Amino acid sequence: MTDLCGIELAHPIINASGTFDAIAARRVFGDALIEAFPFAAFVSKTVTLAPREGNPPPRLWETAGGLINSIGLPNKGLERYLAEDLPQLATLPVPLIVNVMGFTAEEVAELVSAFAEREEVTALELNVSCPNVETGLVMGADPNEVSALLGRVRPLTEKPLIVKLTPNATDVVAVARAAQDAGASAVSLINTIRGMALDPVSGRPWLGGRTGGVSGPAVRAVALAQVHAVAGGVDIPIVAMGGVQRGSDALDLIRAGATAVAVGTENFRDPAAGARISEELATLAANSGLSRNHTPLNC
Amino acid sequence: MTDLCGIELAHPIINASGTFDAIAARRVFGDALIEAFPFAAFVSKTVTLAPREGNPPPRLWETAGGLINSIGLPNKGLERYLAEDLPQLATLPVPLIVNVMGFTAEEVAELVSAFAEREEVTALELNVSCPNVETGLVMGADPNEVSALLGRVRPLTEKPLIVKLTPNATDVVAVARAAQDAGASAVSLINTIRGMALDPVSGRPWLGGRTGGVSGPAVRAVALAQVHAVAGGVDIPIVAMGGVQRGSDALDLIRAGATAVAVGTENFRDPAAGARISEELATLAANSGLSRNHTPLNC
Amino acid sequence: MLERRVYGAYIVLRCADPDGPRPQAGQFYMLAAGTWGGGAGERPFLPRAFSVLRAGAGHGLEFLIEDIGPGTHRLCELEPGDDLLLVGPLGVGFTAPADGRRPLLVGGGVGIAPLAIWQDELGAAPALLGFRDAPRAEGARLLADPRVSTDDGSSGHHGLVTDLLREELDNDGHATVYACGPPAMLESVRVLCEERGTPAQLALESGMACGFGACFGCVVPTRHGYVRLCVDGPVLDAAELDTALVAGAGH
Amino acid sequence: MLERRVYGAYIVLRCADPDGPRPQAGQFYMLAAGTWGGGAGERPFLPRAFSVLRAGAGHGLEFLIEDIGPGTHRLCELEPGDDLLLVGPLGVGFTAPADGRRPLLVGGGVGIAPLAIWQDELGAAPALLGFRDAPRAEGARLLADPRVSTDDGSSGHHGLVTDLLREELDNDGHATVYACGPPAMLESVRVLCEERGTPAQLALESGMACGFGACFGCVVPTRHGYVRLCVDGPVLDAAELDTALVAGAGH
Ligand SMILES: Cc1cc2nc3c(=O)[nH]c(=O)nc-3n(C[C@H](O)[C@H](O)[C@H](O)COP(=O)(O)OP(=O)(O)OC[C@H]3O[C@@H](n4cnc5c(N)ncnc54)[C@H](O)[C@@H]3O)c2cc1C
Ligand SMILES: Cc1cc2nc3c(=O)[nH]c(=O)nc-3n(C[C@H](O)[C@H](O)[C@H](O)COP(=O)(O)OP(=O)(O)OC[C@H]3O[C@@H](n4cnc5c(N)ncnc54)[C@H](O)[C@@H]3O)c2cc1C
Ligand SMILES: Cc1cc2nc3c(=O)[nH]c(=O)nc-3n(C[C@H](O)[C@H](O)[C@H](O)COP(=O)(O)O)c2cc1C
Ligand SMILES: Cc1cc2nc3c(=O)[nH]c(=O)nc-3n(C[C@H](O)[C@H](O)[C@H](O)COP(=O)(O)O)c2cc1C
Ligand code: FES
Ligand code: FES
Repeated sequence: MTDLCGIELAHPIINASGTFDAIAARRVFGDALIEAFPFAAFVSKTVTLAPREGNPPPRLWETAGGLINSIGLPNKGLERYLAEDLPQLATLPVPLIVNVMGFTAEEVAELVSAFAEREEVTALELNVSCPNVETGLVMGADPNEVSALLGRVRPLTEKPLIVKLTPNATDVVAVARAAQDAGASAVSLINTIRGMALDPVSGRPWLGGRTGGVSGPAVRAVALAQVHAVAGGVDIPIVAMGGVQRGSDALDLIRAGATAVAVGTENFRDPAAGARISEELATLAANSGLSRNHTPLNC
Repeated sequence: MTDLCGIELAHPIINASGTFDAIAARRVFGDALIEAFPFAAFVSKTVTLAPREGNPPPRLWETAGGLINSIGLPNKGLERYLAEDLPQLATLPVPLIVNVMGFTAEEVAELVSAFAEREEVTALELNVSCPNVETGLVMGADPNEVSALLGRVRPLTEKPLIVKLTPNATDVVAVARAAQDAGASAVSLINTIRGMALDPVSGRPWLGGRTGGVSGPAVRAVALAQVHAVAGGVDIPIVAMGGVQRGSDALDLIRAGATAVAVGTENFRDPAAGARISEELATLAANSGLSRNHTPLNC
Repeated sequence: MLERRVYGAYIVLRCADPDGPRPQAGQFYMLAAGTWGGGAGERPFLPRAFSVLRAGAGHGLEFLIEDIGPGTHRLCELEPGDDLLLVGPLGVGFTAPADGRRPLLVGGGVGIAPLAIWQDELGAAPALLGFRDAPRAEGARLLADPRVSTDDGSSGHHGLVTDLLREELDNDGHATVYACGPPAMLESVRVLCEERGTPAQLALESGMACGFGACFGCVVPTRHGYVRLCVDGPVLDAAELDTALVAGAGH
Repeated sequence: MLERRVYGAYIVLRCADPDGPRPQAGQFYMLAAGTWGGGAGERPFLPRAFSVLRAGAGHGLEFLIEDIGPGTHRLCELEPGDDLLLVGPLGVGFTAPADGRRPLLVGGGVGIAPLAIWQDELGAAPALLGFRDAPRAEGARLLADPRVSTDDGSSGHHGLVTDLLREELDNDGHATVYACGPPAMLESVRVLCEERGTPAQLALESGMACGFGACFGCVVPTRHGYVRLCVDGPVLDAAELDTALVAGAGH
């Protein structure tokens, strides 16, 4: 049993937001996949107030040991998400963490209030990797933005609030500390790193969104460094992610200070990655004498 | 002929600082390598005022499509560099760009003044990816630090000053603009991205320096995004680097706005990479109708 | 991997999938070789999507592959006995013609793959297959008595496969068209059929990372917004499309 | 790649290097297979360093490889005809004994490789070879009449190769020791020789990215500071070392 700021997880491996669609996966692989669900909790793709079509294609570019995506957060919007998706996700055998994003603190507040009432929802993850349209600053790159945001939304719910940090910041630790001081229950990192690709033929940006976010093994070492640094700067639990492919990658992040580890891009290569990685981790943890509620090596 | 802020280059491909030692390479591969020198200019490893042993080993960790290094800028220090290395490097058939770093503006000023007098030196590259011990801020991550530094050293020489930017910053474009406004002749990017690895056995940091810098194909997409963004924000020329393995990677960076392209980690896999890449680039440029003094596609 | 056969410019891979479900015509699999990565630009990293060419009880699965980049190159190099990782069958395939219409198969290049298994299931169905040149036209041997066209005239009709389609539809328009091929070809098929009110099912292509609806990367525009081609396609009803020209698809 | 031979737990690769210079004993090459990358953790990416096992005019180059990770694993899988990329010969090798001292070769595990070519060049030279177990001890066949020890006693002397070295030095101390093997073994060899004032040349190991002095990643501590093992080694005079225990070396 892993305790993530009050969320009880059967094991430390969950999915990264936007990299696994439990509803689509059930359609494709059947109920078997849902019953033996590969993750200890299900994290939704980012939900916004209004519906979003997402970015024009192409949305993907494969890079060395990784992927650039410019998906653009397509989603049904809060209303249809509550009506259509939530009931289906409530049938999952694991806790549900809903990831939300707003372009103003008020938008985030509306989203948080709406999910605060739904007991199908165990916790909320705040995606702050977007510009605040009022200040123009990327919320997650600025400690003051994050404090202000949490000051507004923290009072709205008792549920755990997990703040998802962006790696595209000079001082991620300062942002994490600001989140903790403003009442965040946990932080999660890393989100994707800004990247770009050009069409080999035209020389113009390949992605419909022009730039995108890099994920996968290519970012693993960067994620480990940021998780290690943040673990040294905050006392709240950390959900670590970034390039996790194997139990040993998850073990590294736990040793660096993470309580739970999320799998993202690897799901695309192996729909059962979550289950495989949690088994590999269990074996490694047993051998390396890493106990369930361990204190990370003080390195 | 490529004109890089007054430096005449036979082709756009140079080496990235710290990834090719022309003196050692001559010892290993003989004069042939020097005569058919793989690069259009030679960029030295970072020189500091005092000699440095560098970080304790291990200094390397291989990652997916890349490398983490914590070399720690070992070098002989200014005095012995001038006496022992400069005379040998002066015999190279290409322009010499000396990369320097100081822990205070005064240290950088001393280095710049010393090389200003030596006509073997064509230009200087300022490595600002280190903390200013007086302010505690990483010089290259803070526009004000960069302005102050250039304010101090720009008057000391007529030689081109190339400011090497760090990618570990929230707003690299703002730093680049500050460098331009304070008189930088060009900017170069990207330096390595902060990363980390743990010893699989002990779980402690693998690298003697604990953290290191990620380079190689793993950072290519991040480099392209930052080069493209900086090209949109400054008018001075850009030396682009980050994961360049092939002519097509160099072409991408040129299309994104670079005047010259530096090859780093790929030199380790192929000592002749510079020559190979410049040939591949010439062929591609011919076919893609990219002229020598082209204006980058305005994308 | 059980067998590797060469058809001119194309490779056919046959592999075992003992306990996998039998795929439907038009469905696809995500494939990766046991040794993946380390090709041009340190790719491939993600698996690649391939339509089922043929599937038979005990016979295994067949795929038709054209070497156009690091992923297909690695797959084309595989030898019998090498590991091949596959996820599938995935997506929505073809559906049978309605109200007595005759099926008409129209394929371009490597896009003939899903038409072969569809022809097997339909029994006899006329196939019009277009290729760039003679080496590629050898792929036509994979279907029963096809009419062939090549862009360079080196084999069969000199011109586009849509010339043949126009002929066929002028002779007898009471047909349902099943088409797969490069975006430009699919778009002219779509327009031809739209003009004549002929129903058409188009097997499209787009860049995919996962193949099972997880990444939202494979979307194509339809009359009711973007749809994920991997779960809502790859076969789409032409009536749902304003265009078959998918950004980033083809090569 | 010309030939692949198995010696218990080790693989010997023989490859052609027609126009390459003849390597000296103790020198090494950076090797990479034609298909690199895509192994565990999406590695290997960089080439790997390997001592020359044997080199003969027209005979090509031989390397002895133990599969301990993604790079060596890939190399151990190579078949004759596969591509092998090599850079070398690199580094500084062994130098002949001075003032009539007899050469004594001491090897541990895969570290016996540079001793084989050195024995060829010296003509006869006694070789003391230590291995973990019998399968690895089969590597001893690569040298002429060696004395063997195994940690588990399954072959030869039950114990450490340094037991054999102590014996030999007690019999006749007028020797120069040439040693290559795991850090712990090299360190006991260093101490043994230091105690007796016996000159020793140690072929060390450290993680390398380039092999030709470009990255400064392979440094080992000596009495006069860090030296790049790839250009100032891999063979170092024991007298220059306070320790042969190199951080990060071995496995
Ligand atoms: C449903 C479906 C079924 C298919 N069926 C078949 C089939 O039966 N047979 C067959 O041969 N092919 C089929 N394809 C196409 C096949 O999946 C692609 O040819 C394959 O993915 C190409 O991979 P590659 O690495 O060889 O080439 P890539 O290098 O990936 O190039 C393929 C195209 O992708 C773009 N591209 C180039 N570089 C990148 C990059 N770094 N990241 C992303 N895109 C890039 C370019 O437009 C290029 O032309 C199908 C595709 C789909 C979606
Ligand atoms: C001069 C020299 C000569 C050599 N001669 C021989 C020889 O003749 N025969 C032979 O078999 N070997 C030889 N070696 C050792 C050989 O180079 C290594 O075994 C090889 O590089 C291991 O690569 P790998 O990918 O198989 O294993 P790796 O996974 O690289 O593991 C090798 C060791 O490196 C460390 N390591 C683990 N992961 C990483 C990582 N991601 N990045 C960096 N380090 C890591 C660990 O300590 C591990 O035990 C020599 C080495 C040197 C320097
Ligand atoms: C295709 C794709 C879509 C993603 N969508 C979201 C999203 O909607 N919300 C979010 O917070 N993060 C999103 N992410 C980021 C991931 O949750 C994760 O932070 C990142 O991919 C790093 O993990 P990985 O390297 O294991 O993929 C997405 C990542 C990918 C690759
Ligand atoms: C081993 C190593 C040593 C480096 N040393 C320096 C250095 O001394 N000074 C510097 O400015 N950059 C240094 N760099 C950074 C490179 O110059 C370059 O900015 C970076 O590696 C990105 O390019 P690449 O991906 O092609 O390697 C070093 C990089 C590596 C890998
Ligand atoms: S390929 Fe991932 S959603 Fe379709
Ligand atoms: S391995 Fe690069 S300097 Fe020695």
